[in-house]
Amino acid sequence: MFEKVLVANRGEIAVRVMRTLSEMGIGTVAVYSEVDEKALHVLCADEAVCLGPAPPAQSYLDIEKIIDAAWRTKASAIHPGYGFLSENPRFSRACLDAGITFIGPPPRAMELLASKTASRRTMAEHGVPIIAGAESGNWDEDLLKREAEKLGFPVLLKAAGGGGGKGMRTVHAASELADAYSAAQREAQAAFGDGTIYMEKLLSAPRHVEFQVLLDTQGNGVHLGERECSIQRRHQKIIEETPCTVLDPELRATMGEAAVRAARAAGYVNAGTVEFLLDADRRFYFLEINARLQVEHPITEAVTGIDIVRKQVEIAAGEPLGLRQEELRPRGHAIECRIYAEDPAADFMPCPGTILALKEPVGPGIRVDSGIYAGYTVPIEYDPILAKVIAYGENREAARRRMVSALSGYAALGIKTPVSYLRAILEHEEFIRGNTDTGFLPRYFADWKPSQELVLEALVLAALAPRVRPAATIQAPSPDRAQFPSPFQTLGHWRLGET
Amino acid sequence: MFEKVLVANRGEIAVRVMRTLSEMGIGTVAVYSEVDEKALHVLCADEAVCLGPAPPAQSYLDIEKIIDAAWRTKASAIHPGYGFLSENPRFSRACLDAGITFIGPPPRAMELLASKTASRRTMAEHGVPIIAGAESGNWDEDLLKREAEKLGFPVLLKAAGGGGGKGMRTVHAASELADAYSAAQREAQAAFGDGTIYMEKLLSAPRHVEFQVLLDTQGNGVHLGERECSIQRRHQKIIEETPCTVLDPELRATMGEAAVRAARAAGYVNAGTVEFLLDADRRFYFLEINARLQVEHPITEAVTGIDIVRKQVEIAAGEPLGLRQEELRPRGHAIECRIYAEDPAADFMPCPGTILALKEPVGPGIRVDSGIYAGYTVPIEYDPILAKVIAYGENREAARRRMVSALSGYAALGIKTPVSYLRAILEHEEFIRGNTDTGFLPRYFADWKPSQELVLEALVLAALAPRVRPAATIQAPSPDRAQFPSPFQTLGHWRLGET
Amino acid sequence: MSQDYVIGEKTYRVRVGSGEAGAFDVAILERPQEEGAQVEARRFSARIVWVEGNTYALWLDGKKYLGQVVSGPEGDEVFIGGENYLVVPPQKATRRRAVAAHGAAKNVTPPMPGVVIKVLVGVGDRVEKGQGVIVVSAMKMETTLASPRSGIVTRINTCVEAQVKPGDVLIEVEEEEGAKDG
Amino acid sequence: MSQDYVIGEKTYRVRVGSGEAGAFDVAILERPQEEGAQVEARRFSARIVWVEGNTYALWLDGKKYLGQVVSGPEGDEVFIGGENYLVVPPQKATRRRAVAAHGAAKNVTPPMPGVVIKVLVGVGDRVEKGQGVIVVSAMKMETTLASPRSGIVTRINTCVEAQVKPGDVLIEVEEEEGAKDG
Repeated sequence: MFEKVLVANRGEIAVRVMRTLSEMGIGTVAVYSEVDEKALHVLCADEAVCLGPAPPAQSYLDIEKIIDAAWRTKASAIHPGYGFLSENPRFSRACLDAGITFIGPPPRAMELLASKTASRRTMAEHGVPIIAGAESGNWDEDLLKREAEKLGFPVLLKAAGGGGGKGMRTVHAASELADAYSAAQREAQAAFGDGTIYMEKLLSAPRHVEFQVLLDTQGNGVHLGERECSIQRRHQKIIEETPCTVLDPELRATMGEAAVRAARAAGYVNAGTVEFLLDADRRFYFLEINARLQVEHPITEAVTGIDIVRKQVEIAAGEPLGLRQEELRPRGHAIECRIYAEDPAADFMPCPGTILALKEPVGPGIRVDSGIYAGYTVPIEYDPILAKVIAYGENREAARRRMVSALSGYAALGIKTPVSYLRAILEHEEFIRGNTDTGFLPRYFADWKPSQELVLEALVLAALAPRVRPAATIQAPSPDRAQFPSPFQTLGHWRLGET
Repeated sequence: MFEKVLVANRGEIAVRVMRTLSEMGIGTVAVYSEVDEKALHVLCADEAVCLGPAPPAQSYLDIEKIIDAAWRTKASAIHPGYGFLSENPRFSRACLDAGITFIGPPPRAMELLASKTASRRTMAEHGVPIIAGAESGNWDEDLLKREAEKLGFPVLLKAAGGGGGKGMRTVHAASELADAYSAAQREAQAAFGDGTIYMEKLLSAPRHVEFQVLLDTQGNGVHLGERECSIQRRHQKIIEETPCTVLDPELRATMGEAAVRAARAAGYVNAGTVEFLLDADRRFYFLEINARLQVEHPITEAVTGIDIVRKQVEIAAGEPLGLRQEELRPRGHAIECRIYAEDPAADFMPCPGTILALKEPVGPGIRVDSGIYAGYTVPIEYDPILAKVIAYGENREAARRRMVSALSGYAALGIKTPVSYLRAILEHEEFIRGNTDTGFLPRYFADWKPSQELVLEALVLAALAPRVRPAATIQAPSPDRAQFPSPFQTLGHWRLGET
Repeated sequence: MSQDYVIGEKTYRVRVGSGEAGAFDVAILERPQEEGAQVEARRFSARIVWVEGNTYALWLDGKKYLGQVVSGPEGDEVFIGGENYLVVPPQKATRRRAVAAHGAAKNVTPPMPGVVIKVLVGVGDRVEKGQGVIVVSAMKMETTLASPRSGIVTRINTCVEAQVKPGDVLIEVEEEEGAKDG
Repeated sequence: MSQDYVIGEKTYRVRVGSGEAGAFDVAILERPQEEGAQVEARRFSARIVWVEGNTYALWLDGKKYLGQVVSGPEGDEVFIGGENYLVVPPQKATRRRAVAAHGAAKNVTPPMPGVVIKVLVGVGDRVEKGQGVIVVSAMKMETTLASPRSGIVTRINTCVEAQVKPGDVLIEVEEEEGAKDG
């Protein structure tokens, strides 16, 4: 097993990966940009190496600097997290060349999957159903228009180089094509260092259902069940759950088998996620394989009891999977809500800033994967994800109610978060019924505004708080009850005859 | 289902019960004594009723006041937690008479079980093996001596009226009998309102293995597997785990069946715990049934995925159990460590006081059931349990390492806790091997002292902290990075031509 | 004792008196600026306990809330009932409104800190109200800022890759002589 | 700049100087009271960052610690490496030692706050060193306090059900004339 692992990421996922590494007795190395000196992942690591200035290209995307940091700290493996270089085959190759284990799939599988277009083709060859679409290395306005009309509007422009909603645009009419293409292209270039765009027919309100797979170097492979990720805003997942309310054991087995087959077709090893769209007729289509740890992996951990990061590390170290499909019995229900730095009252504008106060929910069945703390300043340069709240329950309704309770107790002041929006979604009758698809938010929440029902109560609290707030809170809490004096205080007084 | 439930307890268990009630959409009523005005359970409840002065007899043990509080707040059921009135059949009867549902077993079963002596007899009649012992309502020095010599020293004096290590004394010689008896008698009287004492032969270093059972009003009953609670100091459990390292599926099934049979024999309904001693030859003996929620119930929740408090409430509301023994498959491993207010460097003396700073561990697989917060003053009047840390892992070693990590991050300043002691136990080679029995602590930890290895590091931290500590921490965190000014600040300046 | 606060668009006057047994008697009046139109919105019997840090327990007519209050640069940030509220003392509120009027209505200013990706217009260009004039990126998401009115671009105060923040006037648009916004 | 601290039984002198690149150069000397016997226990290159509240990140010769420091009535309470330490400035330490000597060696004082359950002796009784003289209960656990020396009980300053706390002298024991403790 590795003695020390460098985590080439930041925020909540770097913190979460380091937790498992520490529990495995493995030393942790953080890397960080100049604005992240006080970021939580730096404070959690055993060692930390500054990569350089804030822009990702000069820090978290700089392959050479990261390999160098691993060398200098004698880290024998690198965990890439999600985003940044996690799906970049050049990075994986660079690790290989430097004699450092990359905790993820082999470069060749990554090369295939990094191109969403090439992987589409491979899947089709292996009999995994795909959505009608078009590719080109030389898009121009004419070609965009021709292909879009062939597929029929609306169409989706997608980044060939990566997922997660970056570099993606829905287009409803030919007139919007050029603008949408250049925006998507720019975003893709910035996010993945690759501006290649492809086009797909937009399915009408499908469900987004993905399967977690694990494959080891010995040829063993299993799936850990599905995640339903249909609650998306602007192609960005915000609530995920498992199991999916419409999968029966038979469809689950069929899709799960297809997922493992898809991964094997790509020569995949380690943890990966096979994304499908599921239409109203329960037909499923391959979307892509996310060749990395997924943001929403904790809900699978909650229902399977398996630490996916630990499995990643073990697989990378050459250990056998030690899991058999027939023994895997996901249990109960888990939901994840993503907490972004965004303002739900102002069209979800990203809102960096300083967190003045923070109280994260706790309790049985509640897990919070967080990259923030009170006093932390959320920088403008990176992804707006701050934390994830995960709720487990014996069944969907228990998990849902637990999540509502948890969100009601999630207090972050000084920045904007979508917590009240998330809660409103969870309380929506169609969500309660399990009727979720990718059209859910546009359909029911297009005009949502925070209810702000307790304005007068907030006013009273603000008006009265200064009357009971102690003068210096941190140094000497002075509760209402008399404190017991320490021995020297009491006896000091007593001896001096003062009392 | 109930609309509102009163929780007749305090501390971490009251907080934990109220969490589930809230998640079930049930209103919560706290009761509290005058010193508990700012206790966490009061702050967590929807409503709170002050019972009176601090001494338990005038507050948490006052049946009339509690029934009255339920009436006044229109609570239709009472959850008693553990300790206090939880195993008091008079309380359960008083609830019944007042038309309030008692969330626990029926009074008749409680009456039987409240007497540890009567329940011993019932179990023997139903073929559940018991330990040799003696009872009397009129102990005197002579009788104590005669019975002890008949059994052979060492013997154990135990409170007939309750468990949890209160009113219990080990006696090695006839000369100690009288003092031990009167101390046990006084403690039992104070803790349970019943000073009756009985005597048992002391087994040599057995394991303490208990089974969680659930029985509904329709006659359904299951067990949720065992808990191994052998790590005890002065008959007080401090670390519990499940599964027990020496139980195989066959013995588990045998003991589990005996546990359900024992509960049925007592006419038991609701959640209960059947305690056994397991000797080195894998023979097991009935010890007692704890007719209430157990302190260590969270480890069973961790491996079964079942919320035991929810089940308690559902059963009390007359709902069927909805669980079948053959479908219950505990998974993984869970460990609980109890955090008491006590000083491990001074013979574990109870240490009430004000908590100056508190940081509880978080992370995947970690649960903390806590009754405290920074600034809270731990009163002298009640049980010293502050919190419980629960760690889940895929196997025992993963859970153990996760617990070590969690304890390393448990920071409570201003009071003394046994955290470093607990960590030392978890790191002991015999614990790692799973060789735990009730003699473990006396054998390996009699002379334990905190290692205090980082004295110089602590010194440097104390010396340097004032140099970087900001002047006013709470109101305006001033991180190293420049904050983004708010719109009005910037434009205000800009308009005035100041920048 | 009474004090004015602004939440959202509304101004409230809060009067705090002593109630029974250590409680406060709190009366809230809406829109106290127009003295004739004062409306008592609500009266509470309030009990408050400081718990720790920024956490307070508040009982209003017996109903309990666990909330947070912290002073921020724009006013008191309050968390209660699972939502955040910004409670602004009126002197701050006045400046805030002035800024909003100045910044939002007449010029192009980013709503959040970010980096300029693309400037879509040049000085002298005629733009329509709502027309996109500049693209700003924050936290890897792009936003196109629109001109708040029709007119002529008179000044561009930024350039590509510049870091900008709320209140910075990026592009100034002047009404054409003789023309009026709708 | 140097400052003395007491941890446990030992006194340390801490000298803080400026190191490279914003780091501190910290030297620790043991037992500085006896000037001739100063021993440099350790020298660290230290970097420290305040994180939030009482939390600090500390790098000592590159090794990182996340710790907590808070001022308590007896000194600085420090949490580092999973353990608590009490770091006492010497003026407080001196009083602490005096108290310990006074309270513990000559009289019976409870080690923790509690309630008196039973007084086992009366004024004028002869007691042996180590003999139980009073039973105190705290957090529902009983502790029997022993006489710190052999002698005669001269005074009982408490009674059953009284609340007592560390430093309170509950029972005074005088040596018999002519007798000496062993």
